[in-house]
Amino acid sequence: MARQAGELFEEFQELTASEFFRKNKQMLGFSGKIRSLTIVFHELITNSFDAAEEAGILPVIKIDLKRVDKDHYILKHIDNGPGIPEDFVTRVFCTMFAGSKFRNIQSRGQQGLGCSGCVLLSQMTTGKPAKIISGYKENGKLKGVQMTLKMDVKTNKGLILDKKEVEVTETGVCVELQFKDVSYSLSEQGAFEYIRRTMIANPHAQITFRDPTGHKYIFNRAAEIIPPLPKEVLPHPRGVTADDLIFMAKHTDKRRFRSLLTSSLSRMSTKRVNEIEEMTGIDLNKRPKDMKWDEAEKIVELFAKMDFMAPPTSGLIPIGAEQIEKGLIEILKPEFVTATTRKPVTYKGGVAFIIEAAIAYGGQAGRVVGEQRKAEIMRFANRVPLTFDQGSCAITESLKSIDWKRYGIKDLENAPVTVFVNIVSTNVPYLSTGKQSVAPEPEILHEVRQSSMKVARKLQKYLRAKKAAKEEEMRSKIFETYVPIILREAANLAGTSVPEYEEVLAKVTRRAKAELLGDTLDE
Amino acid sequence: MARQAGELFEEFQELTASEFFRKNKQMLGFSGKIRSLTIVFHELITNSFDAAEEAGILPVIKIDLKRVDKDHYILKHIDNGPGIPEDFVTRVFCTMFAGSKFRNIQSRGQQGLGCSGCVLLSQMTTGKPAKIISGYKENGKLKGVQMTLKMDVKTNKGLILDKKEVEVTETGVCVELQFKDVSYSLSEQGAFEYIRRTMIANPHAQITFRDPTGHKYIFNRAAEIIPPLPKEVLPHPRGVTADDLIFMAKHTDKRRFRSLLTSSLSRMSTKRVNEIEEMTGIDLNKRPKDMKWDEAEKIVELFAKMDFMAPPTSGLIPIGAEQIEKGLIEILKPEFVTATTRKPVTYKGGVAFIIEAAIAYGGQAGRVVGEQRKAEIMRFANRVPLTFDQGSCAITESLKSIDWKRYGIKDLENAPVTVFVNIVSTNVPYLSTGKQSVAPEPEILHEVRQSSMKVARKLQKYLRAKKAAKEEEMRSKIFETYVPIILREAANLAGTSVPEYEEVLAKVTRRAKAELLGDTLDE
Amino acid sequence: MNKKEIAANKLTSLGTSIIEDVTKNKIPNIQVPSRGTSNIVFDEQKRHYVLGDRYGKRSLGNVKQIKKIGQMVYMANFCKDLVQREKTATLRELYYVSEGWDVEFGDQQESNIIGEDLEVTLGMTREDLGLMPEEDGASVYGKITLQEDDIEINALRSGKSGYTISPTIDEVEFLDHDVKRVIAVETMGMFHRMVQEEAYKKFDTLIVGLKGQAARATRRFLKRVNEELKLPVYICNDGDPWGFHIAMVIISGSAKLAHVNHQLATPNAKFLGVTASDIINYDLPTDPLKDIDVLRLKELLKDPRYRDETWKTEIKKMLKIGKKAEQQSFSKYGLEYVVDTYFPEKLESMEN
Amino acid sequence: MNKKEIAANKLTSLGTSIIEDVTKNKIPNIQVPSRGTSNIVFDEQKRHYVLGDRYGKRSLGNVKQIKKIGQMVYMANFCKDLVQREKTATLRELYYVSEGWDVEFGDQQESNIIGEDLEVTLGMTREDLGLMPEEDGASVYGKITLQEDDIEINALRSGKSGYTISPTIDEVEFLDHDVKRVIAVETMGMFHRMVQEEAYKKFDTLIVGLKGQAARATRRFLKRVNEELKLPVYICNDGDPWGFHIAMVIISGSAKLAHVNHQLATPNAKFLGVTASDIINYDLPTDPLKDIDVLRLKELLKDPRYRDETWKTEIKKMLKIGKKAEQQSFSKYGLEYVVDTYFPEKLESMEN
Repeated sequence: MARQAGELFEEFQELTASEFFRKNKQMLGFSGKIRSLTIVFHELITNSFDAAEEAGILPVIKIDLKRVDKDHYILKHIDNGPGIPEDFVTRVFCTMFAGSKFRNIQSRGQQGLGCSGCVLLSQMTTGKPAKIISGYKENGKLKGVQMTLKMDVKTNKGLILDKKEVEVTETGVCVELQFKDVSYSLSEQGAFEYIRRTMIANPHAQITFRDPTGHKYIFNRAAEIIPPLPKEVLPHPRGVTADDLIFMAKHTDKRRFRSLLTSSLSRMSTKRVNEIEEMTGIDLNKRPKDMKWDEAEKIVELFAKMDFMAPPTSGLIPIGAEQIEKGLIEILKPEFVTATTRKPVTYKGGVAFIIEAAIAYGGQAGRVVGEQRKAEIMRFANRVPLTFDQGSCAITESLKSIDWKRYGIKDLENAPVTVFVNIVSTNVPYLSTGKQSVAPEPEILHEVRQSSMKVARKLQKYLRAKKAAKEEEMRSKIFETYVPIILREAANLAGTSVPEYEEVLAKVTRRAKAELLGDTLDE
Repeated sequence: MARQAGELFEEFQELTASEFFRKNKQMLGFSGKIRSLTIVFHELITNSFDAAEEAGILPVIKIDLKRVDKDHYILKHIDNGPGIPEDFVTRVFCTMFAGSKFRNIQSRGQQGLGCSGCVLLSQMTTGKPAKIISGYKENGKLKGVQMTLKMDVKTNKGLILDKKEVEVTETGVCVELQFKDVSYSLSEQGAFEYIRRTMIANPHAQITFRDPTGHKYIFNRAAEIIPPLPKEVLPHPRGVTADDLIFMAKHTDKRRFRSLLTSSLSRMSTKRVNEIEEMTGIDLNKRPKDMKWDEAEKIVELFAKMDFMAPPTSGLIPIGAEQIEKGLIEILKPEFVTATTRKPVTYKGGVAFIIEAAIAYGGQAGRVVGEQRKAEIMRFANRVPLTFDQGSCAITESLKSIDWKRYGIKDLENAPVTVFVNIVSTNVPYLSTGKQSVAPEPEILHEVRQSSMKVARKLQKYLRAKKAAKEEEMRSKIFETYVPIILREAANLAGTSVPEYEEVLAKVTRRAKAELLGDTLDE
Repeated sequence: MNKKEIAANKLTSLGTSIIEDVTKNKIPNIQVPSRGTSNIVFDEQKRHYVLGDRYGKRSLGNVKQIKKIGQMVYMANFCKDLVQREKTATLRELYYVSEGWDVEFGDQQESNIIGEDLEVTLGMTREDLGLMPEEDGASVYGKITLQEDDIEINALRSGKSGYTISPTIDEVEFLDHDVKRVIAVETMGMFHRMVQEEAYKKFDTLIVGLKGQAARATRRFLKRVNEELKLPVYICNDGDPWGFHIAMVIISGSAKLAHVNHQLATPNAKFLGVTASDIINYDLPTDPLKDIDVLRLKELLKDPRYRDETWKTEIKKMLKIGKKAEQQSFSKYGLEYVVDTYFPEKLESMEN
Repeated sequence: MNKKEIAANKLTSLGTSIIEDVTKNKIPNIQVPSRGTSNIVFDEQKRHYVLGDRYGKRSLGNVKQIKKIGQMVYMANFCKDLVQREKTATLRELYYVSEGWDVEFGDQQESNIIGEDLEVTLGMTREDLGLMPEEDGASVYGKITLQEDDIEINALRSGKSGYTISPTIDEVEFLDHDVKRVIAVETMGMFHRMVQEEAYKKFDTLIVGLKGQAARATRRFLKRVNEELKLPVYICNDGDPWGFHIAMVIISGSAKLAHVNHQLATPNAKFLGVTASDIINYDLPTDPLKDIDVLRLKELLKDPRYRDETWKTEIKKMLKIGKKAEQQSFSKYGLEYVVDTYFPEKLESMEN
């Protein structure tokens, strides 16, 4: 018997974000024991870095991972950032979709899911509350608060189980969480490698990590400069969709569409606005709320045809070649290292990005497989290591397209080489939900290629010089060995005695040296 | 200069689910033009099926896809389900995380993101509102309402632009949406193949599809039986985590933990509860809210050690072998088809599932590559086609592990064969966010293997019988040809004349036939 | 009865038995001795492989066997004709001749196998049946006189490349000789070296250039000089598993030809070198053993033909040093060294 | 001056020129004619490939060339010693001899190349320098008498496999013959068929069994019988691109040996068959052309040696029918057919 609609909708309900992600934790990256723990490290470390840098502090992080039982760990993560004001603590750690990073700004984390996701995972697997200590300054006065928190998934809010003021000696946040169903691993996808790579891309930071065996790793600061704070930049006209314009129009406080355009988009002068008005015939003196979709679409179509200056790049802060080299030297102690930072360019016509590449050779560069050192590729986006989905990533694809033989590396796979690539952008085009691989935009592929080839050429120069020194030594030896033998045999053949040959020998040795300084190395 | 925490938190804000997914649409499966459109078809069709079946109606769907411009389409989707009461229309289409499918029930869709996701995509790419007509019965009276809706992402609610009562002739919902940045394709991942496969797994449905060229495909109903409605089943003790118990305890209206356990879990008798009380020493007469995590963990650990009956399987409704065969015959017109439905079993100790497998040979089975028909694998979960991530799926893995040569198929890849596998469960273990591949649980691999080998054996029997008929004919010909020749040559060799040999010829022909009926076919 | 008459009779009897069966209304069948590995056994007495006594029955009433019977009978007719006309044909020619038959061969391989079936069924060699291999035999140089048909041949006066053993060696008669031994060498390079250095004079020897694996005619020749002329036969090959095995096939026959080894094996022939000990003692230039060499040496260790202690020691020694050497590597010490030093030393040690 | 004196003098001059340069304080160098493809040209007059006049300079002052000079000088000394002592050595022996030298060869290939360098630099063949190939030449049967050193050899009385052309064929003298022509065949199967069917009598011919691609000694022999004895030479091979090419290398020489083709090529030799037309006319059993055959035939079409219209027609015809056939496939019509019918018909058409 057919049932009526009303009956069927008796069970209709609405979930909170927390409830939703409780049922879908894999959407937060929590899938697999090793990956889950790496994601936790990632969320906490990037939050600490972003916070410290925003506050103008050189980041110092202490991490302590204790093993309680198989797949069961206690993680203590302490930073020296500006801390979190008491009122915001529950929201940062217990409300999903809450955060301060929803602007058009280059930052490491970006979803408002990081800290609260970690708390959710902890609570789901152990039932244990989160322990937070926040030291922060209010009106110049140092305050400290300690809280024990649970997440109420039904409401997507924090429950304070316990709260007290505590004395702190400096600002910063200490987070203590317990996890089950996670696993600490030394593999390329594991937490340790994540820290190591993080330190290469963030040589201004310092991390002390005590691993589950009790061993303490100290990753020292290799550079004393705090990276400049990236500025929020207005979106470039080429980077917006009609939906974005409508969304801006709806939530602006500007009175006219004209002023909305100039104030919300970069490179948008009054002259440009007048041109738009003229060419589209739309009255831009309208109130933003009256903007129709068709009109927004017309404007966006026009954007694609107009010439704009490239987007401002003040929002992009690369690590810088010198800093990258310092990071690589500190961590890999290589025989040779070189880095380069490209000029900013754009993809999709309006999104600015910078590619940085480096190459390290010898020492501890490359990864150890069996008894050999093989090449490794380290991918980063805004200084954050990308550890999964290597195969589909634009960075990998681009590096594979390079003919490494041309740069004196016969077989990239088997060379003791670490190739480093970092993409800097307010809007890195990720391929998938996990944000672990970069989409193959042609401009990105091009920039990765160019920058890698540049560092490869420098490596080649180094390897050549090394080889040439060896070669010269070998050459004079060859002449000194063979000339007497040949003349002895030739004399035997001719049936005569061996003539004086000092002068001829000197001649050929001299000539060979001259040759070497030319370009005879290309065999 | 270091900044204080308070300053930094001035920009702290909270997003709604709609705002969040507006920025992360790939998390809804909307990545790539072809895939995006297939996901839209998927969401709308599964919603229509679920609704019609819940209401006890044989599903009839009409889909009309018009091309407006390159990558720009208008989709009209009409079903004959029970309709949506006026009050719920905006929530179904404009509120994310809202739905009626959050129970432990076997259903096709399940996230409360389907319809609202489609509306979000439409709005984001075209700015156009959704047009909905809902016909539904209220107190036995047929009512019709037409609405034009927009989604307010800032509030995660619908905005009604226009609403009026309309006359309808039957219940059902008509959705009209526009999309840009999507693309209609005939490939294996495209919308058309999605419909075709859907029809195989849902032979009780009827779909009429007008494609962008105006061609009208009518997929007829092959079976008149509405699948029985799956019942909601209580979770099995082996399938719950400590977090689940705590969550239940928090949101129950039971007064004691004891009664919570018996009423919320299946196979949980009073006797079992007493055992639990005795063995854990926990007072189960406590109020649920007083349950501690440690206690919940202890109970869950005990669950793993206790013997429970397998979970009830009344919640699992397979398609049924006969229905699958009808579906395959209707769509593929094969030379031979056979299907099987396995008995329910469990994975991870507590989650029940059923595997169904079928094989179709000849006719339009297999996919056409160049001029040849090659094998194809059709994967389904609860009757829904899985079209992406084939490589990593347990179904594919299991099928590849079978030695098809043993079943008379020398080279599976190049045989005109369609292999069909459907997994039925309240809780299909997907591998990734996209819900496109099944995790390789050992029990699932086993069941897929067993069921596929069963249908393969039936196919083998068919192919053998076909071959045997040919063989018999060939054999008697061989004797009739060779015996006279051999005797002529032998007589020549012996230097005698050829003797009468009719009787010997009759003898060997007779004997060969007898042999054939034995087991001499295995060469 | 001479060989020809025996062959003709045996061939005829194959036809007779079939016709008789039919006359008695029995389904005819042919018993073909099995050539499967399990029916090939090493005969310690005879010191070579022989066929065991297992048979396969090939019945006219079996759909898979009937075609093969047809092919055998056809081939028997062809061979009978050859024998009667005192002709020979190569296996390749036979294959083309079969084009005109009412039973076809799929390929040369198939017709070769039926040829072997006929050999074992009748207990005759293919040469007895008029079927000749394509390949010529070895080159022979030295003081021996042979007669082919009505022609006398002196192997010292046939040119520097010597007398070539023809496939029909069984029809050759040994008239006279003036040698004390026979030395067979693997390569023609070594053969010419020995001719040039007059080894035939120095050692009163025939020089036989095997050209790699010895042809059937060569093996027959060596057996005949050993048994008819009572000459000791020495074999000198490359010092590697393949050289060892070329010698061993001459000495103890091959498993594949178990049914004719009694006509081919020369159990008294001796392996002179190059041994692993030679490699060490003469400090020869070597190549490292390849994986396949090591594998082959290990196989030899399990082979009953190498059960002799000396062989086992040499094989193990080669595995231990991991090296192999060619015959011609003695040139390291000059072209004449092999004839002036190596052969005298080795012959001395083997004959005393 | 005889060949030996010429060789010794040329070898000596190589040493002299180096020593003289040094005495004048010049850096010595050797001019080696280039054997690169661009320096190999087809000489329409001589009707075979010759080397062009491009040279490479090998200087004592070049680090990459000095070792090769050393190897050449060492090898020249070794050859001079061979020539003076009237000995020969195989390339393999030379390689092992070089173990004792102060300049090493990496492998046999490297020493072979230096050998060729020496040949072209001095304008002598390797045989002139005492270096012999490993391989023996073809078998010869028929009425011809030769003298090797002081031994007379009659190729009709050397056994059924005939006289084997030795690598030192240049030192052989032709004493007497009673034939009108020479027929060379690719396989020993066909050779024995012709001996058996007495083709040497029927056609007054020498029968030469090439054993596949003709050895240098064989090519030298054919050239000499053609030029010294004025005998027409016919070549009968398998009807496929490889058979064609075996014939062509005899007729017009190979590119690889451009520097010695004047001593090896027999431009007057004629290809008798098996042609594509034969395949059609005699309805021979065939195999389909494989991809590699088709490729090879197309290469031949571009080869200047096949510029002759007859060749072009036959190659195109074979491509068109897509089939190839072996010599022995005439057996389809009986063993004797090839001698009784095919050869007479073909010789008739070619000689008239």
